[in-house]
Amino acid sequence: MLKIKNLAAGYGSLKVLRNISLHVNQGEIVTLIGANGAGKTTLLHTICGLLRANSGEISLQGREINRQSPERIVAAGCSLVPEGRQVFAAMSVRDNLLLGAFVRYRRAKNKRRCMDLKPVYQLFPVLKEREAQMAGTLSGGEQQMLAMGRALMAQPALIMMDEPSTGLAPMIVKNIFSIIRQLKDEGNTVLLIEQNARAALKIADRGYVMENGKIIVQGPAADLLANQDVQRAYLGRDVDNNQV
Amino acid sequence: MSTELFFQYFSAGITYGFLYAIVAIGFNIIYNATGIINFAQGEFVMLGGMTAISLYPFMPLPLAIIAAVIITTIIGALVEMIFIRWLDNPSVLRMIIITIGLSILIREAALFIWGESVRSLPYFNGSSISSINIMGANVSPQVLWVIGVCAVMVTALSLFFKLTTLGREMRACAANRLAATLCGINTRNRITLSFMLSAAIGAAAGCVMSPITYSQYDMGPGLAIKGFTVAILGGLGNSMAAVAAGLLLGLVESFSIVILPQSYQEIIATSILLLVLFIRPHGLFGNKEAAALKEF
Amino acid sequence: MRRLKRYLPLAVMALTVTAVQLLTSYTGTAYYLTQLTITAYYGLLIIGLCVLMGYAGQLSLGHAGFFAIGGYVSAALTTHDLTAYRNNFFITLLNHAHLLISRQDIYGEPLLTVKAWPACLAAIAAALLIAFIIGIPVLKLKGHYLAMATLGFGIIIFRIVMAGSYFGEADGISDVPAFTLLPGLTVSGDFSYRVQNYYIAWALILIGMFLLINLINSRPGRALRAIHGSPEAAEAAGVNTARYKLLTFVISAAFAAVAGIFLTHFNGGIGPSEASIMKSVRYVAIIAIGGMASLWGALGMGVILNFLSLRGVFGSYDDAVFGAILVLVMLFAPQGILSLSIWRKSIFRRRRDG
Amino acid sequence: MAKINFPAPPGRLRKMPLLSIKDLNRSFGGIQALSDVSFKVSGGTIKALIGPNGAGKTTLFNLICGNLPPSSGRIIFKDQAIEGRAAHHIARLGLARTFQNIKLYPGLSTLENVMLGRHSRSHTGFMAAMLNLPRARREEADIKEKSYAMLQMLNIADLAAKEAVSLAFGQQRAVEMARALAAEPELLLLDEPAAGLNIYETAELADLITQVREMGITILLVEHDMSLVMKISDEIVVLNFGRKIAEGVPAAIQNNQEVIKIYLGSEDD
Repeated sequence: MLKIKNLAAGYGSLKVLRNISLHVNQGEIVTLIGANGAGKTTLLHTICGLLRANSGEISLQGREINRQSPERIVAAGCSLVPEGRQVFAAMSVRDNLLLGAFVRYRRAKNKRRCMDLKPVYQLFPVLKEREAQMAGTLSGGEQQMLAMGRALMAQPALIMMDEPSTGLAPMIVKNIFSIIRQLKDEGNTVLLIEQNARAALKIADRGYVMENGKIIVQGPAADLLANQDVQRAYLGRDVDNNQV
Repeated sequence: MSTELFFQYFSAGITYGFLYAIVAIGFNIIYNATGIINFAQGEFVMLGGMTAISLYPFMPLPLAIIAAVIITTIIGALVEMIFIRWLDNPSVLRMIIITIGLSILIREAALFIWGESVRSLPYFNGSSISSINIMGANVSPQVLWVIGVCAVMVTALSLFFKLTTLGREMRACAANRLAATLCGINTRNRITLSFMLSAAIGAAAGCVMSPITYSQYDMGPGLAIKGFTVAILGGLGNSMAAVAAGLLLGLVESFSIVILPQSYQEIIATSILLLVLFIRPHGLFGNKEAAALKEF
Repeated sequence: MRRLKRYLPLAVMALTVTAVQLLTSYTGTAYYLTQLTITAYYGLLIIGLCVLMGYAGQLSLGHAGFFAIGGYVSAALTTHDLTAYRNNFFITLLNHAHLLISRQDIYGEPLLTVKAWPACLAAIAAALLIAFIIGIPVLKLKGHYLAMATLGFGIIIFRIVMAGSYFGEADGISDVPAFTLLPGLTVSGDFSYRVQNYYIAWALILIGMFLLINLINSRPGRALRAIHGSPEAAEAAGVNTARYKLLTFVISAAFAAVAGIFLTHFNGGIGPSEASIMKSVRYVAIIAIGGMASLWGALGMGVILNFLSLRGVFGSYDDAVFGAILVLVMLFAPQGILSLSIWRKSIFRRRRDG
Repeated sequence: MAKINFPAPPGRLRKMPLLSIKDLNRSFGGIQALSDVSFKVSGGTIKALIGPNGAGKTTLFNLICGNLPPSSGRIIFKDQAIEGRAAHHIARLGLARTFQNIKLYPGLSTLENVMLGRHSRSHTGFMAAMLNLPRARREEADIKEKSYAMLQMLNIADLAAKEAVSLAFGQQRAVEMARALAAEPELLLLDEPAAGLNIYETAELADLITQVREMGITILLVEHDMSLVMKISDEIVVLNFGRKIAEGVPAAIQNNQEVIKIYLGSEDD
């Protein structure tokens, strides 16, 4: 599905990513964990074209997408749910979702079918209730769902999520993670970036650990969960507190 | 005040009111797509009128007007493509200064081409003295042209933004550019389109108004400040309200002549602007909650 | 040591100013001094506006208005004949307070007007008062709204001086008398006063720079820069943001008014073009080129561009040149032209300390 | 090292309410964001405010700091009613805060950022500053010395000259903390101080917060990281839909059925 080879990128003279190689297979949840500043968000931005790579290859479903404009990359089937959700605050929930389908109805003959919001409403019933409300008035959790729903409207081959749990209460985080799991069960492919490493590894098939712009460890999620180093560095929160 | 005089002021107020509304809508279109206030908005009106006047000797009036609108639209597109398109996330201050600089440059170019003389297009029907009797009052047919053309443009635009998918995409670009890009929308093209749209309606207004208000190279800034007053009065981004606000300002200004000499007329519009900014910056009809969700 | 570093540029400037004067007298090009004097007065406005825009982050598109308030009030008070009101209680009171002066106009008619010093103080007071009143609501606004509100203020001042017969309408006020600062020190455009006026103007700049450099390197200056960067956090640190913005606005208005007063007495008159929006835009342009938060950059650019403009180098394209500069600088060097990479590592490199 | 005057040793102040919130209400256009919230923060303690997103924690913070006026109710800080007062005024009374999405001043160095923290403890006005009067110079030197001492205390003195916004995330949080502490506050509000920190940084933060309390500074914090909250707080208040649903020591909150149901979640995860 997604293949990245020897990717390097950065902002100006600042090199953030060095020699990154990873891949995501069809129907997998792959998670990328690492401390803040490791370059996770930069990697996602480079994949979806918001940032130009300095060198390396990125291909999606066998097609080279490196150095293309973000619009093209979205059209090629790669959607990003950005950090901080980035909903269209002053527009209705419905309009937000319809805009997500943009890449489909631009080409499609039957435009009406592309505007079918039912599948998203099934996944997120709360959005149906809030259909006419302005997106900016939703709670953080609802906005996260809206951002995910909007990305799904494009029916992407690969859906990337940048820290979907940031700033959300534990209960809502659980809810979000169960939805990501559900997405996989429906056949979607997910690349997930998370601070909350344990929760991410629990639902993921495979994981990569990033540090200082490099991938230092990779493997099946279960192995990473059991890995002593990873545990100490990223899963410690749960180790020293088991009541919660 | 005699009924006749009253009606004269009234129709002048309505006519200018529509002009201000069109300029305000021009502001709104670009603001909605980019979050930028285009200080060169008044110059589009001037360019439309002046171009049509220059073309008129060579072709029939309707053709001259259409050509003028097209030329101004192209200029609008060029302005966006040359000066704005490639800027990476510019600050509000930077955009204010750039569009002010552009308005100066367009104005100086117009001065170079057309000189300082005041010109006008001929009346579309009849002449400056012909009139139509409506309910006992005499109205110049040109006033009806202004009202008709402006009303059609306003309705068409509002339907475009509300109902069409292209309109929704343009609103999305305004709401959150990053998110719009991630939805696969080519935000840059939408923004060029917004400049073209607002240049086109400005130019069209500049043409229909020309017989009444005349055209001159430096008419832009005055129109821009009034258009902005109207845009704020109606609530920035709200085009239907801009029409109501435009008519309000046009009438107030027109009737103010009863109390104050003409030379103070511009002070009235500007004072209204300041008052609205101080007291109700989200506009007379604006929604405070919605305004809070936008970034200025 | 730090103080030396702070004040060294001022000493260099004082030396340069003196050297230029000596050079012009040596080469017989003393006529340049007239333009350099006018340039200095515009420079005074510009450095005041620079602190407001570059450090406190508040755009003003109406600063020519404050210049005009200073110039016009001082001009009107020292020029309009009060003989007809001689018996008015208020005028009598002023006369007894030795604030009025009887003199003859150029046709030899007797003239009773306000003295230059009280007129000057009244003009500054008027500018401060208006800045204070207008500043309270205006500075609550941000972005486009702030730009438009200050622009609106500028337009209103322009229209008032254009429409008010008291201000001479389109002709402005002429025959403004000289302003004797101290015995032997007179602000006047008269040929014989040329050298001393050059030094008066540049001494004002020196004082102005001294005050502003101190300001931006102090506790209030730090607070201003914080307001620019993050108003919410500044407020949380205990900065009264509204008050600080207002004070800066008032200070910059005072600088503009003083510039207006002195230049009006130097030129012997003032016209509505000094209040025009194009002037305000021009000041903003100069600060933008200088790099916004750079007092020395703004002053340097102000001197160069105003001097060239006054020498008529730009011909009838004067406005077009400033328009083009605005667009080009904002497109290619939004941090000012001194920030361009070609200057890097050179002695021109922008310093934070002003 | 310069002496910074922190309020008083904790023992003496403990159990005396420094901040009391009484029947606080706030609505936004018909939506009730806070209803009848009351609690007290005793001097010298750490109190945590938890609850799901949208529970009103941020609104409550904004009301206490003076960014928003309450619809009704009282906020008493050091025996003074502060509801509806301007934020800078409240800051001068001895209340400092950090922000969830770090707000440092761009264009200012790390040291200058911290120096700004001492704004509420200094007086130089425009006139004195412009004339660079001796007292202004003396005060400036004092501000600098104390701010530098604060950087040393947080082990970031080597960053003093760097532009604060260019620092790494964790360092920026430290600078914010230094800025807040430089004001010698009596009450420190921390808005999600652990957000975005890794486990090591969070552990350091926990030590730092307890250390700050030992200086006699009272702390009120909003935080989602339960391990941090449970470890350091003396008392916890739980909000849900703008109402206080529980208040008590960490152990009691952890076993409160309602809190588990709406917020903490069951333990099978």
